[in-house]
Amino acid sequence: MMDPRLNVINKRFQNVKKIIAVSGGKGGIGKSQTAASLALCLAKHNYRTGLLDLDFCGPSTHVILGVEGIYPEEEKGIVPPKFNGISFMSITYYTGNNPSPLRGSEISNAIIEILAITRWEDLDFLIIDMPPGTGDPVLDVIRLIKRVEFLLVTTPSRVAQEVLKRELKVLNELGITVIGILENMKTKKGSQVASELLNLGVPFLGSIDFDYDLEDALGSPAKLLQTDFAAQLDQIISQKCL
Amino acid sequence: MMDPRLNVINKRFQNVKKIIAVSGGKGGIGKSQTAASLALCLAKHNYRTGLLDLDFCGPSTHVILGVEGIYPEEEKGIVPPKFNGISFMSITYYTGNNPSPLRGSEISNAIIEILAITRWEDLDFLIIDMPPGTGDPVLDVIRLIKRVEFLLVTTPSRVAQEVLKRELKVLNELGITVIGILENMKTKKGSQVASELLNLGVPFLGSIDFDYDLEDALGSPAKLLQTDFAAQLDQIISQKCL
Amino acid sequence: MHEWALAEAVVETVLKEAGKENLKEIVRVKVMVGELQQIELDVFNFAMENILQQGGGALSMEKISLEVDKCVLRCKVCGEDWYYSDSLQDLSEEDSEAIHFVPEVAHVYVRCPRCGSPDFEITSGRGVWIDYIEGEK
Amino acid sequence: MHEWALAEAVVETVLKEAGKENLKEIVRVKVMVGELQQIELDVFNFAMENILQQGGGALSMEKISLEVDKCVLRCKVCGEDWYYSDSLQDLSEEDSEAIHFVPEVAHVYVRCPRCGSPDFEITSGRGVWIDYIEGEK
Ligand SMILES: Nc1ncnc2c1ncn2[C@@H]1O[C@H](COP(=O)(O)OP(=O)(O)O)[C@@H](O)[C@H]1O
Ligand SMILES: Nc1ncnc2c1ncn2[C@@H]1O[C@H](COP(=O)(O)OP(=O)(O)O)[C@@H](O)[C@H]1O
Ligand SMILES: [Mg+2]
Ligand SMILES: [Mg+2]
Ligand SMILES: [Mg+2]
Ligand SMILES: [Mg+2]
Ligand code: NI
Ligand code: NI
Ligand SMILES: [Zn+2]
Ligand SMILES: [Zn+2]
Repeated sequence: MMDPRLNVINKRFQNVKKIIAVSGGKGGIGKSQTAASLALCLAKHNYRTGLLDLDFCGPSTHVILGVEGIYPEEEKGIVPPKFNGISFMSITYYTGNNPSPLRGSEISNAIIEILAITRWEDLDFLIIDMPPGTGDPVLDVIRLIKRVEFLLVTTPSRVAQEVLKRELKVLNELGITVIGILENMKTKKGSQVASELLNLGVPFLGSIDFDYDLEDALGSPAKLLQTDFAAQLDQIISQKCL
Repeated sequence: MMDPRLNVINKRFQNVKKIIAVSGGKGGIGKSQTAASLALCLAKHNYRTGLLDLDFCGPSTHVILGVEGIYPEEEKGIVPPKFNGISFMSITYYTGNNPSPLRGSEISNAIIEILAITRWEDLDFLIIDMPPGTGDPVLDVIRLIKRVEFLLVTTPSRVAQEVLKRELKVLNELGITVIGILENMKTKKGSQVASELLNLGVPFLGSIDFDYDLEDALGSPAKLLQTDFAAQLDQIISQKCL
Repeated sequence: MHEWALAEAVVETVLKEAGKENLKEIVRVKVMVGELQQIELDVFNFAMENILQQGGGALSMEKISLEVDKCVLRCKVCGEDWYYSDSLQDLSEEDSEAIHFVPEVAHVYVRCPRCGSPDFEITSGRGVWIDYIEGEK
Repeated sequence: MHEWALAEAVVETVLKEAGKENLKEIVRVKVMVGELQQIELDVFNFAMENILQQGGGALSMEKISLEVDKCVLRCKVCGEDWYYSDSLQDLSEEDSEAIHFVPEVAHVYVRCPRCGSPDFEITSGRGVWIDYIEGEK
């Protein structure tokens, strides 16, 4: 019993230059906000950009970006439709706003299916929004997408950092490239994260402040690009990633 | 091939009066903070209280409470040790601070094992800290712990509320008791959540403000009990749950 | 026609495995198609034929036999077993199309006929897989 | 002695199943004990004996046979199969005790000997289960 899907996944990414999974162990630290905003910033800089939401239990990037009324085309597979210049793929095309109470092995199976049938066009960047945790999705992305690199998000909270350290240990052990760590939702001066992370041997990319006006920009790409969040993110990635 | 563990789980809870799972779909909304603080408040009111951390991928309640140096006793099973009067059970007794990269089916298996071997003493309340999502842990708790009730947490964020609604749909469909919804991390006046939820037929329990001093109290039960967070939570549960 | 993507996966896998096993000739390949995904066999065959024409090496259409695997679901809460085909009549065309693309989406639209739970296993009839490859060395 | 909790589960399950099947007599029960959990068979037997003395009904110790199931692990990344017993020598006593309580914790302490991944399946030898119950109606 061979699963043929596993043999085409890397082919599906052959026209994608860089694949970045936005992760970080804990939930609610701004992974989806970062992934969605990163995709918007890259598209603004005229990079050909894709965004793949792999948080099948709590998909969020379609809410953050305000994606509605588009649907993939069938063309020797599935071609992600464009939204604001971004090739956007999400399980919500198939679940609508209904809950998808999937067990881990089923999430794994659904991820394999989506990776095997989605035909990404030529892309400079594919951003993957990861769910919290180091469960099936993280293990599958590592196992199945050979060239994936991780961008890790955390907050100044001790709770978030403890979870981050756990994920980092796994990634290091497996030899996965970690682009660096982004501190999000800073409310106080100075960065506890930067010093904490010095001993972990991972680049610290920079900090993004808690943005009290961010909520009002949700659902509108134009407004999102004008937030302080996006401005700070854009500066960090322009200096450190592009 | 019969799994004998499934037949003793409900027996393990026979001396527990009320079982409350703190959940809410999304991560980072304060589920663990609420579960840990709720347990502290109940213990302070002299209720016999247990706390079970079922977030095996990102366990947090031991960090929030500052649990260290205790270990379960073996006595016809596992007896959770007491911490500040709370019978406390967490996978971290067995994983330490190491990452536990478990797939969903393994998380499910580990949850069944812990439920089958843990002998809770007489308790008025057992609080369960749930991981984000409606994956294996939520499905197993519903399937295996017959009397469980859900306390749902959300934040004012639209993203969190979308995920909450998905979880609520599943719980309603399955006829699970939902004690109510708690709005956490409020930074603006008025509650968007209360009005949003009116049409969902679930009690709105109240709001807890964003507490800028909460982080400094982490790791100390005495300090946690003195935070605004705990004061607001205590008032809400005293009025609506006790 | 997203069947193409799966057909491509099947062809690539057969050729890769035949290479690994040093098969000089492929005699027979059995491909199973889970009922849950409602793959159109004509479309799937057409896709494989086209892909093979672009370079199937040792593989040609008459070597391949397709078989549909009946889809059975089992409730994890109450233990009930049932056929997906019995649930199918309650699904809108849109819902069953979603399941066609990502079979696990069944958990969104299908419920246990006995207890109403969405927490069921797909015991058989999920996806497309290769049952066996017969060949000569 | 947490074996007691598992022994209790086994006894309860056998009695419940025998009741369901209307068995007048239980002839033989085969209990499998996965090697991964390193259950002490003496302790486990002692626990079952004690529990049965408190009311085992149709079940008594001489009807029960225990068998240890060798634990095999399979890497999901590179496909390697290996025995847990070969990994055991690299584990501290503390680590293998943790696995004794919650077998899945193996993913924290055990790695694939070929590629170093913690992403493996426990193909056999996990936990305690009832293989079969023979009885007369
Ligand atoms: N720097 C920030 N300032 C204010 N709100 C933020 C910030 N980063 C993220 N958020 C908000 O916090 C919530 C959780 O972020 P999200 O990206 O969904 O987290 P995750 O994907 O890690 O679960 C969202 O409502 C998001 O808009
Ligand atoms: N009302 C609040 N004000 C400030 N910080 C909070 C509040 N509620 C929770 N937090 C903090 O937010 C972070 C995430 O909370 P946590 O309980 O771990 O979320 P979850 O369990 O839902 O993932 C923690 O650092 C926690 O201390
Ligand atoms: Mg997210
Ligand atoms: Mg938590
Ligand atoms: Mg529909
Ligand atoms: Mg150790
Ligand atoms: Ni199709
Ligand atoms: Ni023991
Ligand atoms: Zn059922
Ligand atoms: Zn390996």
